[in-house]
Amino acid sequence: MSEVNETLIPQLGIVTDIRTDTPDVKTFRVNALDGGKVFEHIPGQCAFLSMPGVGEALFSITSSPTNKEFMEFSIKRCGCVTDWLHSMEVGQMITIRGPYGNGFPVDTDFRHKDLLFIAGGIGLAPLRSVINYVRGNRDKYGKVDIVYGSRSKDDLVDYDEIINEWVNEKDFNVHLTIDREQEGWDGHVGFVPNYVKELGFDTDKTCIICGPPIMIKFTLAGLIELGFKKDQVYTTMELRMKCGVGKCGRCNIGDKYVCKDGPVFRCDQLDEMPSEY
Amino acid sequence: MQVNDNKDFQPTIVAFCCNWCSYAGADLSGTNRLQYPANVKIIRIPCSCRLNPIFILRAFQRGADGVILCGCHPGDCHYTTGNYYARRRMSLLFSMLDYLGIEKERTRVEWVSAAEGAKFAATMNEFVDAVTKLGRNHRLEDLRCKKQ
Amino acid sequence: MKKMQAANLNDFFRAAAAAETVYLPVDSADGARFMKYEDGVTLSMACNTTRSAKDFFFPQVENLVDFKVDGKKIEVIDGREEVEDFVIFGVRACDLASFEILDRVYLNTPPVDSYYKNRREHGTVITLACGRPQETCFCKVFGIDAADPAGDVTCWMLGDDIYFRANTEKGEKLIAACGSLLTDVDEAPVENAKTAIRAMVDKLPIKDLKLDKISERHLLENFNSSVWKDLYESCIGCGTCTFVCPTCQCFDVREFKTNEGVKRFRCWDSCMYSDFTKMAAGNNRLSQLERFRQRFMHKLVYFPANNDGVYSCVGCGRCLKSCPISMNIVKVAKALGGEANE
Amino acid sequence: MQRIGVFVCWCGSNIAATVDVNAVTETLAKEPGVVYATNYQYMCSESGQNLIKDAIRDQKLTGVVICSCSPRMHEATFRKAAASAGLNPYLVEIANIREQCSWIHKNKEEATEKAIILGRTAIAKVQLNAPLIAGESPVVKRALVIGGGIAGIQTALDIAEAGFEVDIVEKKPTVGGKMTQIDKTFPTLDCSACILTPKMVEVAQNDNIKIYSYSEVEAVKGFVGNFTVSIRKKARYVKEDICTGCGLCTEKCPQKNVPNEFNLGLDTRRAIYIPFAQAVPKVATIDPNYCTKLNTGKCGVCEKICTAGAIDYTQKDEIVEQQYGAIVVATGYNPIKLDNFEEYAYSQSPDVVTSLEFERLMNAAGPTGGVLLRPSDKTHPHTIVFVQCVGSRDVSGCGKPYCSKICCMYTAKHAMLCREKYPDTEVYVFYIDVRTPGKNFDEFYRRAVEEYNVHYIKGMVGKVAPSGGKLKVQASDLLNNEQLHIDADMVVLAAAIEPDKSARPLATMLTASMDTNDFFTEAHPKLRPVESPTAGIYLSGCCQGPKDIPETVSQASACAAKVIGLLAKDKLTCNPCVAHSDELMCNGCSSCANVCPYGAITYVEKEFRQPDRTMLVRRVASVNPAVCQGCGACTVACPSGAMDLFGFSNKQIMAEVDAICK
Amino acid sequence: MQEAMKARAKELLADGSVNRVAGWKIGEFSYDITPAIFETAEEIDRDFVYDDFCGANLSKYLISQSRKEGKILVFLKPCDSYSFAQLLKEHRIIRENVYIIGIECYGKADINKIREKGIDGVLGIKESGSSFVIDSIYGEATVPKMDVYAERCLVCKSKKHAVYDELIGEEGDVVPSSRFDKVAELEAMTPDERFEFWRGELSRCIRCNACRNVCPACSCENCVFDNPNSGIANKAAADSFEENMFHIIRAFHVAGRCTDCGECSRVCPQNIPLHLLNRKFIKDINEFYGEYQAGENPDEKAPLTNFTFDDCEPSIVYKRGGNQ
Repeated sequence: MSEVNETLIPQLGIVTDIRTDTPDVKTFRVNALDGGKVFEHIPGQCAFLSMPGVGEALFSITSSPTNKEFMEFSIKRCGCVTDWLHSMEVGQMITIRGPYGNGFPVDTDFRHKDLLFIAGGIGLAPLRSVINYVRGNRDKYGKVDIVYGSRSKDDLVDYDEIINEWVNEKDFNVHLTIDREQEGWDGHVGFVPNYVKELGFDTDKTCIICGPPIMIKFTLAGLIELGFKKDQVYTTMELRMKCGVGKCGRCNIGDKYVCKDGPVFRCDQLDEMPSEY
Repeated sequence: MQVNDNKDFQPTIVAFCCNWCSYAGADLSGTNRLQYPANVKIIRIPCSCRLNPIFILRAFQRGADGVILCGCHPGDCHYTTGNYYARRRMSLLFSMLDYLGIEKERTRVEWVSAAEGAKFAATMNEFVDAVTKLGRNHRLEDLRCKKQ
Repeated sequence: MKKMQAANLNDFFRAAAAAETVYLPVDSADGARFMKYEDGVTLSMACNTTRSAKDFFFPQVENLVDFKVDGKKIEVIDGREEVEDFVIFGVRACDLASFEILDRVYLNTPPVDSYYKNRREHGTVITLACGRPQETCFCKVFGIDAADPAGDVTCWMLGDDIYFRANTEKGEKLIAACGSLLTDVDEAPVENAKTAIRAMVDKLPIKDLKLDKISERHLLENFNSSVWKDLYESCIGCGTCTFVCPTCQCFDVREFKTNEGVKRFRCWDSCMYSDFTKMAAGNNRLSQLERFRQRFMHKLVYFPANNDGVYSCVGCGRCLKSCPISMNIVKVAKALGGEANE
Repeated sequence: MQRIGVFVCWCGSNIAATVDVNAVTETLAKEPGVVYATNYQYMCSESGQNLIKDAIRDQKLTGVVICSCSPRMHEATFRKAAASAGLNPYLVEIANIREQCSWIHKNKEEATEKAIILGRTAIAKVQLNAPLIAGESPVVKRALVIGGGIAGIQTALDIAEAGFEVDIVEKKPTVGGKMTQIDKTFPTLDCSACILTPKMVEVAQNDNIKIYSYSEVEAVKGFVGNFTVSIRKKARYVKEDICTGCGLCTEKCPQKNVPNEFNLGLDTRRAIYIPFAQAVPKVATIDPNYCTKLNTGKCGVCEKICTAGAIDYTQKDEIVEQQYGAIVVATGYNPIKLDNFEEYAYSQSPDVVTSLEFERLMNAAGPTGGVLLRPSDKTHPHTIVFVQCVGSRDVSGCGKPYCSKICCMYTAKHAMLCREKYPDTEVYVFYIDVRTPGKNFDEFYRRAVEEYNVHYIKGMVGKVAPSGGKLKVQASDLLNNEQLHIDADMVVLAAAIEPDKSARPLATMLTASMDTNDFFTEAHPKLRPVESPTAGIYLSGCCQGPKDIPETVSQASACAAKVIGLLAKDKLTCNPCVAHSDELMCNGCSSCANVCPYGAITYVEKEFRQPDRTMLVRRVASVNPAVCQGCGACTVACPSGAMDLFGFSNKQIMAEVDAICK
Repeated sequence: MQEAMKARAKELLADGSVNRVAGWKIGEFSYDITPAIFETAEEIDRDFVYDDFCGANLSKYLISQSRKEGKILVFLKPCDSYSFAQLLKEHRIIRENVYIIGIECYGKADINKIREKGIDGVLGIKESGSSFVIDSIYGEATVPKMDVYAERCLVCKSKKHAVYDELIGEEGDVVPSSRFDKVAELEAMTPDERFEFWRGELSRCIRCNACRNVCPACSCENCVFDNPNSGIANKAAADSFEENMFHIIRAFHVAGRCTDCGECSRVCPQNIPLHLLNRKFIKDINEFYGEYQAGENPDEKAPLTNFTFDDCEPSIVYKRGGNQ
C-alpha cells in the first residue's frame, strides 16, 4: 500500500536560501534533502508548500525548469502560512508537493512566437519561470517584450535579475513602470494597462499576463483595442485551491478545475467559463 | 462509575485561578510551604469570569483528568461582579456535563481568597484525590491527544 | 442464480462475517443505517439508508499523513494502512451508481486517490433490488434500473426467498464461501419480480423529470438563469444535502495538532458552506446564491460536461427527505426547465 | 520565527534546592522557538536583570520567559528590564516555579518535572503574546459634583482647595440639601444651620466652584478623564445674575397657598420664593405650577415690584454642555413614602409625622418658629411616641431590607431635645435594636435614657389609631412581654431612607452600577469604597449607602482626594490588557455590554463590505480601552468569539492548557 | 386561514405597505414546504401555502431580509414570534422594516412521524377534520393529526405571540407544557446510562450544521466553529470528543437565548434530539435562577448576563438529583 505514490502525501524540502525582494516579497530557494530538485516542472505550474501545524498554501514555481539545481518561490506575505514562511530561517525543512496545474504551453503554442509578457507586482512570479525558460531555450522563441509594473521601485520583484540579466538578453525589450513618481526613478511612471497601450505592440505577438485581477481586466481591454485577439492572450489565475488534483472541489469553476485544467488559461477559454474567478 | 485499578495513575489537573484572590491564595500556600500534589498546574486568568467553557473542554480534550476554577469569594471580586457571572456559567456548564454522563467530580469551582493559602492546598489535595479515584478521563477524551 | 430462504439470512451474514466484516442496513433512531454485522443484528426493510453508502469508500474523516516537527526538522509519516476486506450488503441501485460516479473522480481521473482506491479494492458490494420505492425516488431519470443493480453480487428478496447472482469474481468467491446455504435455481421468479419492480418505478411521481433542456442549453445560459435568484433565498447554507448525498465528494484538508505532532486529515466539506472557497488568496463564491448555484450546476451541468453526460446525481431522494427547508435538486431542475412531461 | 529566551532563577536555594534548575534549563532550551536558555542565582538582582537585558539585545529575543517566583512578586520588575532593553514589556511571561512549585513539593524529581511543564506553558503562551502599548488619554482638569448637599459641598470644596475647577449641579433652587432642614446634629447637638451655612457661602464664593442650581444632568458621554455632560438649567423665570435676593417679591406675590417643601408641606409659601433665608444662591425662583402669570397670563405683580428687573416670564430651560475629567455622585437620600404603613396612620392624622417633619417642628426657622406644637391643633403635645425602624430592616417587601443607620441616633436626639425643652412631656421610643456605633454615640443614647428619662421600649408598635384628638398607640414590650396602650399626642416615625429617585436614571447615564436598593455600588467594598466600578465616577455621601453627617463628610473628603489624584494627572495610562472586539465577527447582540461592570462597551453602526460584495450597516461593539479594566467577562458572554482580551487571549489560554496537558 | 393570509398579504403588497412577503411555498408532495419570499400577488396566488406542514420558523430570515430595501411582511406562528422577539432584543433585526402578522397555530405535523407509522411513498396529504388522509403509492391511510404532530408541538409552551403588528386568527395563551419531562427522565438515569444515551445520539452527528444554520439564536456573523482564528474551528467530528464539544458549546452559546422553538431537532437529518440539550439549560435556568422564557420580555436581563448575590453555587450539581 505505502509504495503506491500518493500525491496528497508531501515530500520534504529544505530552504537553502532566502532573498528579500521587496518589503513584502521574499524569494525562497528550495532543495531536496539530498540536494538537487524535489521534482521537475513546467513553467506556470505550482506547488504546495507547508509547515505542518501552520498550514499549506499553493505557490507558483518562480524558477525555470532550465534551472537544474533548485526551485525558487517568490512569495508575498498575505496570510498565516506566508507569515510563517517570511519568518523562517535558512536550513528550515518544509513539505512540498506538486507540481500541479497545466503550465504554460511553452513547448507548443509559444514556440517560435514573439512573446509579450505583461506583469504587475507579484504577478511576475509565475512569468519569471517562463521568461527564464525562454532565455534558456533562446533559439526556440522570437522576440520578447516584457512590461512590468509595480507600485514603486521597491516593489519590483527580481529587480536585480531584470536589470542585470534580462535587459542584456538578445531581442529582449524590458519596459518597467511604477505607479507613482519616486525619487531615484527615471523610468516610466504610470499604470501597466496604459503603458501597454502607449507602447502599442504588433498584434502578431502572443501575450502572457499576470497580475491583480483589475490590471488583467484593463490590460486585456487595452490589448483588444490594439487589435489583439483573445486567443493570443494567456493568463494564469489566482490560486484558490486546496488539493491540487481536481478532487476537493474548491477551485471548480464551470466544468474546469483551476488546479488541474489551469491555472493557465487562454482568454477566449475564460469567456466560456462562469465569471466566478 | 469506573473504579480506578491502576494505583500509579497520576491525574493531570488544570487549575484556573483568578489573578487577584486565588492565584495569590495559591502563592500563599507556597509561602507557607503547604503541600499539594504536583499534578496540579495553575493557569492565571484575570478573573474567574474569564474562564470560557471552551477552555475546560479543551483541557479534557488534551488529556486533563480534572479541571478546577478558583476565584474570589462572591462579593469580593476585584472587578465587582465577575465571579457572579462565572458562578452562573459554571453551574450551568457542570450541570450540562453531568447531564451528558460525564463524571461531575471532574469539574469543580472553589472560592479561595488571597488569605486562604491553607484552603487552596486543602482544596487541591481533595480534588486530586477525588479525580484519582475516578481514574483517567475517558468520556471527554480525544484519542488523538493521548500519550502513545 | 442461487436461492436461500430469507429465514437463513442470519446464517448467511454469519458465514460471510467469519471471513470479513459485513455491513448491512439496520433500523435505528435515524432510520436505517449501515452497521457492522454482529449476532442479533437484523436487516432493515427500509427502502434505503438515511445516510448514503459513500462512507465506506470516502469516509467523513480520513487521516492523510502525520508529521513530527523537531526544530527545523520535519518527519513525514505515511499513515496509510492496508484496509481489511469488507462486505457491504444491501446497497441499492442508486447507491451503486453513486460508486461509479465517485470512481470517476477518485479512480478514473488521474491522479488516482490511493485512499479511495484502497477501500474500493477491499470492498465487496452486494446489491439488493428495490422492493418498495418511495415517492422521493427518481433513479430512473438517470437510467438506473432499481430492479437489477449490478455490484459484485445482486440480491432479490421475493417473499420468503432471497435470490443471489454473483456478477464478479469477488462476488463468486463470496457466494462460494456461503455455498452450503444456497441452492441453484431458475431465474424466472426474479425476472417476474424485476418486471413488477419496474412497473412500480414507472408509477413514481418524479420519474418523468427531464433534464434534456438543461443539457441542451449552453453552460453559461444555465449559469446566468434567473431561477437561481428565486430559489437560493430560502437556503440556510447547511451541509445536509451534500453530506447525505451519495455523489458529493468535495473535501477539505485540515490539520490537527496532537501532543506528539501534526495530523493532516481530510474531511467532507460542502460547497454550500460560506467558507468552502474561502482561502488566503480570496474567495471564488462569495454569496449564498453563488454557492447554491454551484452545487446544482456541478451536478447537472459541470459534471456531465466532463463525464460523457453522466449526471452527478443518482436520484436516491435523500436530499428531498433531509433538506431543512425542502429545497432540492428536483425543485431546482424543474425550475431550470426540467418539467416532467405530463 | 520566534526567538525566545528562557531564564531560570535559582532564588538562592529557594528554587534550586527542590528543582534541578540545570535540567529545567536544558529541557526548555529544546522547546520550539527557544533560542537561548540559562539559569542564574537571583534573576531579580541587578546582575540577573542585566543577564536578561543582554540576552534580549544579543540574541534579538522576541519573547522572554522567566522561571522564578510568582508574577505577583516580580513581573513588573522583569517587564521593566525587558522594556529597558528594547523589548515590549508584554512579551515577558513568568513561570511561577517557586510559590507554585519548589515551595510546595519535596520530591526533587517531581518538582523538576512540574517546573519544566510550567516553563513550557509559559513558552507556549509567550509565543502568542502580542506587543502591547499602554494607551494614554488626556484628563480634563475639571470635576462635576452631582448634588449640592453636604456631601457634594464638602467634595467640591476639597477639590477646589486643591486648585481644580468644580461644578456643582443641584436640582433644587439652593444648595445645602437635607442638612439645611435639620435642627440640631447628634451627638454634639450643635446647630445644623450654623455649621452648614458657612460652607454654603464658602462654596458660593470659591472662584473654582461654579454652582448650577435648579439644574439637572441631562446626558453624559465619554469616559474617565474626558466626560461630556449636558446640564439642563431649568427656567426659574428670574435672572439669576440680576436678582439681589431682597425677597420683596416673595412677600408680595398674591399666590400664597403653595405647600412649602422646605418645611415639608407643614406651612405654605408664595409662587415666587426663596427656599430659606440662607439659600445659596440667594435668588428667587418662580414655581411654574402655581404662578398665576405663567398659567393664565394675568398678574405680573413680582415683575412690577422688582426694582432690579430680574423677573423674566419668557425664560426657557437652557442646556449647557461641559467637559469634565471626573464625576462625583452625591445625590443623597430621601425618607421613604409611608403609604405602605397604614398601621401608623400617617396619612390619617397630621399628628403622625416623620422624623424630618419633626425636625422642622423643632426648628426655630420652621413653621412653628421652634415651638413644638401639634400640627392638627397647634397645641403642645404631652405624650410623644417615637417609632424606630419604620420601613428599615424590613424584609416583608413594604419597606427596605437594610438598616437606615441614622435613625437610632436622631431619634435619641429628638427624644432628648423634647425632654430638655419640654420636661413635662412623656417620651416613648419603640425600637427593635438600638445601634450606636460611633464616636460618643452610645454615650449620647445613654444620656437620653439615663439623664433625660426617655422611655426606651424594645418592641413594635402594632397600630396607631387616631381617636378624639389622641393617638391610641398599641404596642408590645418585648422585654416585659406585655401589651402597651399609650394615648399619645404625637407619633414620630423614623422613616427609612432611600436613595434619591434621580439616582437610577443617573446611574444609567453614567453606566455606573447600582445594587438592588438603588444605592450606587462601590468599586470594591473594602478597598475602593468611594469609587464606582466605572472609572472616573466617584461616590460621595448617602447615594452609596445610609450615612450620618460625619461619615458623609469624611467620605466626601476621601472622594475629593481620589478626584484630585485623578485630576493631578495630565494623562491617564491605560492598562493595555483590555478587551477588544473583532468588528467583522461581532453580531452587535449586546451580551458583552450587559456583563461589563464598567460600561466600557458601546455600539456603533458601521458599514461593512459583505462577502457578497454588497455594503451593509451593522451594529458592532467597540471597547473603550480607557475604561475597560480587563476582567474578561465579555469574552465569555460573546457567542461569536469576537471579544478577546489582550494579554489573556483565547488562543494564549488554550496554548497554556495544551502545554499543561501535553 | 391560508386564504385570509393570502388576501391580507396581497392587500399589503397592493397598498405599498410592504414590498415583499415572507411565507411558505408549496412543494412537490404537500409536505415538503419551502420558506420563500414573495414579491407579487401572482406568486402568492400560485405558490403561497399555509397548512399543517409549514413548520419552518421564518424569523431568522429577517436578519438579512430586514436589512434590504423596503418593508417585508412576515407571518409568524406563536413560537416563531419568540425567536423574532429574541432576535429583536439582540438588535439583529431592524424592526421598522418588518410588518408582522401573527398567525394562530395548533401544531405542525412531522412527516417523519408519518413515515414512522409505516406510511411510506406519501404522494399527497389532505386534512379531514382532526385527521390526515394520506394518499401514498401503497394505498390510502388515515391518521389522527395528534399522532403525527411534531414533538415540539405536542408540548407547545405558548399559543400567544411575543410580538406582532396584527393577528389573523385567535390569540392564545401561554399554556402549561410537559416539555421538560424527557429531560427529567434523563436526569433520573445513572451517569452511565446518560453517557450511553448521549453517545448513541451524538455519535450519529454528521456535522452538517443544519441545527446551527437553522437556529435563530445561532445568528453569529461567523460561528466560532468556522472561524480559523478561534482555535476551535472544526468541520467534521474526527472523534467523539469533537461531537460532544460542538453540541455542548453550541448549547452553551444559545443558553438563555434559546426560545425552544425546536427547529434544531426538526431539521436534524440524523434525528438527534438536540432540543434536549437546549431544554436542559432552560430547565436548569428555571430551577436555579427563576422562570425565564427567552424572547418573552424585551427588557428582562438574560440569565447568563445577570446574577443575584445569592445564586446557587456550582456545587449544586453534586448535590442534585440523578443516581450516582
